Amino acid sequence: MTFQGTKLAFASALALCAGLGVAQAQQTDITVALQLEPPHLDPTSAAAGAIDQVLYSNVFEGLTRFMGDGSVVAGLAKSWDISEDNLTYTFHLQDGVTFHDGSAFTADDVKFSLDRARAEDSVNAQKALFEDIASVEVVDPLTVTVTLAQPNGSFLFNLAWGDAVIVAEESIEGIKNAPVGTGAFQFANWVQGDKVELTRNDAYWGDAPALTEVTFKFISDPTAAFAAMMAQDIDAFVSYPAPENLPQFDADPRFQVLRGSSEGETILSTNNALPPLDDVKVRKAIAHAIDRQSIIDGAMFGLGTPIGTHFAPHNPDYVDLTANSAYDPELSKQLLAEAGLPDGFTTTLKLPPPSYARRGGEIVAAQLRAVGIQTEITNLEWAQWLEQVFRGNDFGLTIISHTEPMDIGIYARPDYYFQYDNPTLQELIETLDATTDPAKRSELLQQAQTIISEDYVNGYLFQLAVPTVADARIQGLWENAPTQATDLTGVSWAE
Amino acid sequence: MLRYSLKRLLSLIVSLAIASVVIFLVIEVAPGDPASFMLGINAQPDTVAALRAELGLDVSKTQRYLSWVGGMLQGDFGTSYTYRTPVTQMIADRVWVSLPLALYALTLSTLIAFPAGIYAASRRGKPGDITVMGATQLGIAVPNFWFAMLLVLVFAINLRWFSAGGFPGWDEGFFVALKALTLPAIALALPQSAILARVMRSSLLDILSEDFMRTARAKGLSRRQALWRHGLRNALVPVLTIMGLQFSFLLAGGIIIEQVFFLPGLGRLIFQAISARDLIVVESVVMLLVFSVILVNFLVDLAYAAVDPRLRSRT
Amino acid sequence: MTLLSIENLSLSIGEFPILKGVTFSIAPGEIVAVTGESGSGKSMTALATMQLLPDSATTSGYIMLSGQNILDLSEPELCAMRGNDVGMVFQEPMTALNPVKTIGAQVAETILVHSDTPRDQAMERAGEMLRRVGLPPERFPLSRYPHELSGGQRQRVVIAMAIAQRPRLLIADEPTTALDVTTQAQILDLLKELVDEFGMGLLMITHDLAVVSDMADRIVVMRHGEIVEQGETRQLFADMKHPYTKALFEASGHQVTLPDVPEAPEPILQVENAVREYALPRKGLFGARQFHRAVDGISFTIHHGERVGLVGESGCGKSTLTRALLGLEALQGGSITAFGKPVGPGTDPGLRAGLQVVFQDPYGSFNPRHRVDRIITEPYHLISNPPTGLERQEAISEALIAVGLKPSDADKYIHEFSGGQRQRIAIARALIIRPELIIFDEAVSALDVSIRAQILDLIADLSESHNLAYLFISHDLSVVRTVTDRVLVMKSGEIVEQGETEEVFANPQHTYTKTLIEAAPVLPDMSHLKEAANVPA
Amino acid sequence: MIRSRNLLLGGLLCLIVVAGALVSFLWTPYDITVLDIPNKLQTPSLQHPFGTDHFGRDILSMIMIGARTSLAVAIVAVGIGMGIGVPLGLWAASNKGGWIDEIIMRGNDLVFAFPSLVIAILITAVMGASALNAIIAIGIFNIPVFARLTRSGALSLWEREFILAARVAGKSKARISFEHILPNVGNLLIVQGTIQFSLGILAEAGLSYVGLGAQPPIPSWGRMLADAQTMVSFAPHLAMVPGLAIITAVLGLNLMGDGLRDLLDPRIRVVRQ
Repeated sequence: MTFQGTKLAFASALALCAGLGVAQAQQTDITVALQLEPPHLDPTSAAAGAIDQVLYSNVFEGLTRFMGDGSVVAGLAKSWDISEDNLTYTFHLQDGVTFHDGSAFTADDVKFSLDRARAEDSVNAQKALFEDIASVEVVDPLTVTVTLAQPNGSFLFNLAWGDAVIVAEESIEGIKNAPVGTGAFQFANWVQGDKVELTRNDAYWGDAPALTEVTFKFISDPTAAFAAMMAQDIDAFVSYPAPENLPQFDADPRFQVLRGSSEGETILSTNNALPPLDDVKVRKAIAHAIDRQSIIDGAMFGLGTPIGTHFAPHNPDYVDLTANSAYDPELSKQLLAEAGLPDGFTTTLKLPPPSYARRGGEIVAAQLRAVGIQTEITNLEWAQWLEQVFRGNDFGLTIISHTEPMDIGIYARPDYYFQYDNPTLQELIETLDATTDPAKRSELLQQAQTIISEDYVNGYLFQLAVPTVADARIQGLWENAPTQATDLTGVSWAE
Repeated sequence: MLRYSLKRLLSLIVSLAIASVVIFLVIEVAPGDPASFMLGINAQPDTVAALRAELGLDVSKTQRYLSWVGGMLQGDFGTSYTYRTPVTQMIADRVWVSLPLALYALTLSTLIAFPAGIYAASRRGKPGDITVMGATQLGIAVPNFWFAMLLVLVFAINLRWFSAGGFPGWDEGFFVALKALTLPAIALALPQSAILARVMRSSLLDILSEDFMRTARAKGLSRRQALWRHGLRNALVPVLTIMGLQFSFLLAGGIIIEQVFFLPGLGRLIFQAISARDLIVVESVVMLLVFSVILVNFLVDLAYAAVDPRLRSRT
Repeated sequence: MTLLSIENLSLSIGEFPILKGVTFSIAPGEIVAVTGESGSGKSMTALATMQLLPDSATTSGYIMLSGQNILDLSEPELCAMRGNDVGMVFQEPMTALNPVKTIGAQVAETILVHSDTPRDQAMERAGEMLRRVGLPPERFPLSRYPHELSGGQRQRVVIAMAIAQRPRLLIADEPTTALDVTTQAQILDLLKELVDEFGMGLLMITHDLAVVSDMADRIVVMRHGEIVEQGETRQLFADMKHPYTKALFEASGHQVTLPDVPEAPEPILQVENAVREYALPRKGLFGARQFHRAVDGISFTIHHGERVGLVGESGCGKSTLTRALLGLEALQGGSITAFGKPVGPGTDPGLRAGLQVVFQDPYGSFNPRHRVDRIITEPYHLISNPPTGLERQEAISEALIAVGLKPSDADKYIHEFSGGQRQRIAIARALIIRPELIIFDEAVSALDVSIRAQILDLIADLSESHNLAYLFISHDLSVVRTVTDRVLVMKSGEIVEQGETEEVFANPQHTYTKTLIEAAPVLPDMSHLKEAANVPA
Repeated sequence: MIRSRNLLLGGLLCLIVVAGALVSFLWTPYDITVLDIPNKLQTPSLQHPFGTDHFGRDILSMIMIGARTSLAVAIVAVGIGMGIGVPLGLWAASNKGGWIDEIIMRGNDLVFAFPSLVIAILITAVMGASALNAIIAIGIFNIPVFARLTRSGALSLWEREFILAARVAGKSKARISFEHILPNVGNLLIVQGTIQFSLGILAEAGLSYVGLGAQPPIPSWGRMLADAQTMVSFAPHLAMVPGLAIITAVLGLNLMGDGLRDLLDPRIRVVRQ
């Protein structure tokens, strides 16, 4: 046994003793670390996933909600009726729900929240979710009807998003710093730059959570994350930032590592309007030049599932199309030659901050270089990336993980930053949006996946994994991340 | 003295005014829009426009500059675009980490540097001097973030004497908070103390060759007495200058160290604010840092006067 | 009974021998002057007596103080001796005091180091000592800082520090060299009084024979670390045995022979009512700006071939006047006309070609990175068509030969020359464009007496061979007296007296001139001395 | 003795770094543009004396090419500082007390008052992260250093009589500044130059460490450290090697600066005479 091993074993023994000490009084507090701090605490007016990471389901709830497996279930709406024409939804609300400030939750709050989100001057980052709503009517305090302008097969799914949570008009003013929701935990304190503290909401309408006190700590630096975890300053780290450290946690009995899947399709986004990338042969050449497995190994230390299209592999409708873009540099060179570029070409590769992009970018660049495609790498901050790549379309290639669930619809938007304009697909997505029959939807989704895969719109790399490192005694944490959330309502310490 | 102070004060104000313009211009040309950043990739243009209006970003730059400066004059730095809290309060919170850290590091560095510098100067050219000087050369050459990494590796991960970072807040008790600042302070202090020790030594050596040191010895003071009674105070002026510079550096330069130890200080605030294009926070924090540098220089000048009577009578 | 007896003292620093077998002694109440030129080892002798030598110094021989060999003492014993048994006064009063401590504290420190006197009593005694040296606490509170005092006053503080413990021996290392003549006279008087009063022995180090001639009981003459001659002052002056002593004496009072002034000369430099002011920092915030008139309505004329002296003490405005004459600074009033054209910063520098300057510092006057040929041809910049090629070479050689150097020196760097040679190069630089007027700004003040004598001879020779006029600016009256025809006496920016040199010196009219002449130390008249010495013999 | 020892040791360390950088133009043990992911994170061995990084690249080769980046950034940044700062300092000194002097010195103070790292971050925020922008950011902060140093050195020279002599010879202030002042502050500048050079290397490392310096695939010591950061607990050599490389270069330059100062400082030379 090595010295290091001895020391660790000794430390775990200590930890064990400590654990015995508190065993009498069941531990009910938890410190969860997250990589990013929310900019403010209003999930309905910013895109920052960090806000949902802290508040979704813990503090704020919507009419419907996601579960850990990705399914959508009832939330504040206990049940609902959908009209024949799929245009009118009547929601029956949970009775006896109060906001943390003591005010009652009623249909008025639902109307206020939805109207606010879709209003002219709304600053809701996902305003498109509410696009189809024609009107929201309060029937009685516990009933509300929502009328759609056109059928929307994913309306209930849309309402489960963090951007669609119910807020109260009385407390909207201070929501950014003192959020008031209906959830199982209520906001207690926020030390900016450090942590957010929540306490149990004893008046919670649903099942009381096991935890009484929750602290979210924000640790952006991976080294610090590792050190804090190892020193057990924190009990869990959701979406642990450095996959390279996971084997060390695996080997340490004090910890458990959950390797969940996220909704994040990590893709080599390609500017389909920029020559020579507008040539499908060139894009196909790029696709074949890339060795997904070595990207997953090199950038993510093995963590991640290869994908061949823009769809989450854990979704039942997923089609495995990785074979379309199998690693084949010779074919790649041949395709380039066919496209009239036997000597390759030069393009830009603009990388946002996450390590999957920065590291993956270096590997992609090396792999593309091997077939003659030169890339100029530029590392960008998010704000610059949004400005240059996303809004400015000033890029050749970029690497980004699209974390929004079920977002294949973006391929039907010709103005979307990868500028893919295919009327066939656009029509297909339109049909899909209006379809509510699950079987039909599944078929359409599979068709869409195949179309974009065979058009090589982007280079499809891997589904982003969400590793969660936690104290071995913690149970009930979400393994997967169907949405960005750290739902602690079902979390508890084992005996 | 009064005139001197007033003149310094005037140049301080002019500097600040120019600095505010420079800061505003530099930051405003930075590409990237705070509203788009906040709303992410699915946001629609009208939503972004609505947010811009809400944030007050839709008025002219001159107007924004004037309201920023006007607010600052009344102690109001405005409201953060992303955090939506008063910048004044955000800064106040962060200052309580950065300022103690800077002071802690400066104290450590002084505690190391003064004895080392004095020791080396009093043993000029002897093995003790050479050893100390060699050590300071090494100290200067070590990048503080690398040193910080090693400290974390050894003291937090392996030995677990300190937590790897974070800041529990002063509410948790003075020593708890101080302990959390210890590794960062050491990482910051090491290169600073090496520089300070060298300045101390060379300043002392300069003084030691002054005529009045010989006078002191002729009075019957021993080397040591002459050094302590006559040398130190005179050697202090260049040392004070460096300490002033170092303090400013520590206040702002802790950025990387604050990153490594995830301390919620000014440095991290500015990093976050820049990446979120929270322009008003960036502008205000940079302004504050510039102000602190200018203020520290002003105070150092006053401290000179306390040390050196020749400057006191300068009108 | 001797107080201090130095026997066969040898000293070297590193490998360089500094002192070789120095032997002399001092009795209580006796004043012994050690004199010699730079490098003679006189200051090292003083420092050796204090044992304040560089670490690399090694000594042999004996320094017996009241029968105890100082060289055998341990460092703590030496500390107990310094300041208590032996006090020391240094050359530079401006830097010899700690700028950040009050004068009272610095004087009291001597007392505190050597006795258990309570602080307040020590301060009281410090006050007494300062009163004794002429700084009564009523006018000069103990809380003053050194920078608030003049040079002479600071030197008094240094003396008070040195004598606070009433040491048996006082060492004064060039105590008046940095001071003006009038101040020098006062300090010398003070030292003499103190020796009488306390019965101390005084070891006085000086390069100026005149200073010690009427003060020292005995004189020790040193050269290259060795004593060449020593003896009772009158005896020594009356009967100098060693040629070096004789040379030194001669050089100290060196007289040059000036050619006659040409008759009916035309003026080449005219200064009329020149005024030069400097703004002082404002006193109050809104107070009117105060001005210091460094040059206050000065008028004089220099004619072709005329040798004019300008004397005055430091701060009288000499340097400011020089800069104005050279056209480097503008006047606030009056005019300067050279060769019929106005002089000022805005005027064509070519007009200045006829007017050159030689500065004081032989070490600071040259760019150390340039060769001699480049240095001395710099004034060619003033003229539109300077000689080139061979012609230029010849001009350089000519100038170098004229000042007594070799043409081959043109290729050397300045650090290869001694101080005297450098001053010759400075003159060569002034001469190269054949000016009619040269300003010598304290041009011999930094030189040893023997070198000074040579340069003065050179100046006299050049004035004849090149038909030069010059303005000789100096604080040293004896030098001005010998190299000038006419003299201007300057005080506080004004010319208080001017006239034929001999006339002014022999029969000064202004009280300031009288004070200056009285204060200036003079060498004893050789013939008188010989008589006096021979009488008892 | 001590002097030559500093210079010798410093020179030797610098030589190692410079040699590494120069050799890398012709030859490196491995091609670092080729990733060898199956062989990642190898500990030092005969094949890879410093091991391999997280992409399986040879660390020795990375360090050699990284030296190029460090040296290039630092040299150019110091060049900018000298090229602008020295003339400014000369100009200010030749107008001592005048409004030009005042403006230049206040401008210097102002630049000094800005926290350098923050400005570097801002510059890269405005213009994007790249080696060039790192150079500009570091260079800007070298300007006041050289301006001040030049001015203070020049001011004392302006008091010297040989400058007076040159003025009497009718030379303009600008001409005197370049003919007489500049060569005589040269020693000061050389010494300060080596110090700033070493600070430039540290600054480049710091900027690259936070991702604002040289961009991949150009290797940089600072970025190697940043990349190594999360792996330091199981592959410490990844952090040790670039860290030691930085220390070697900075230490070498500082020692050389010290040695040069002792060698060139006129005060010491006077003492030796």
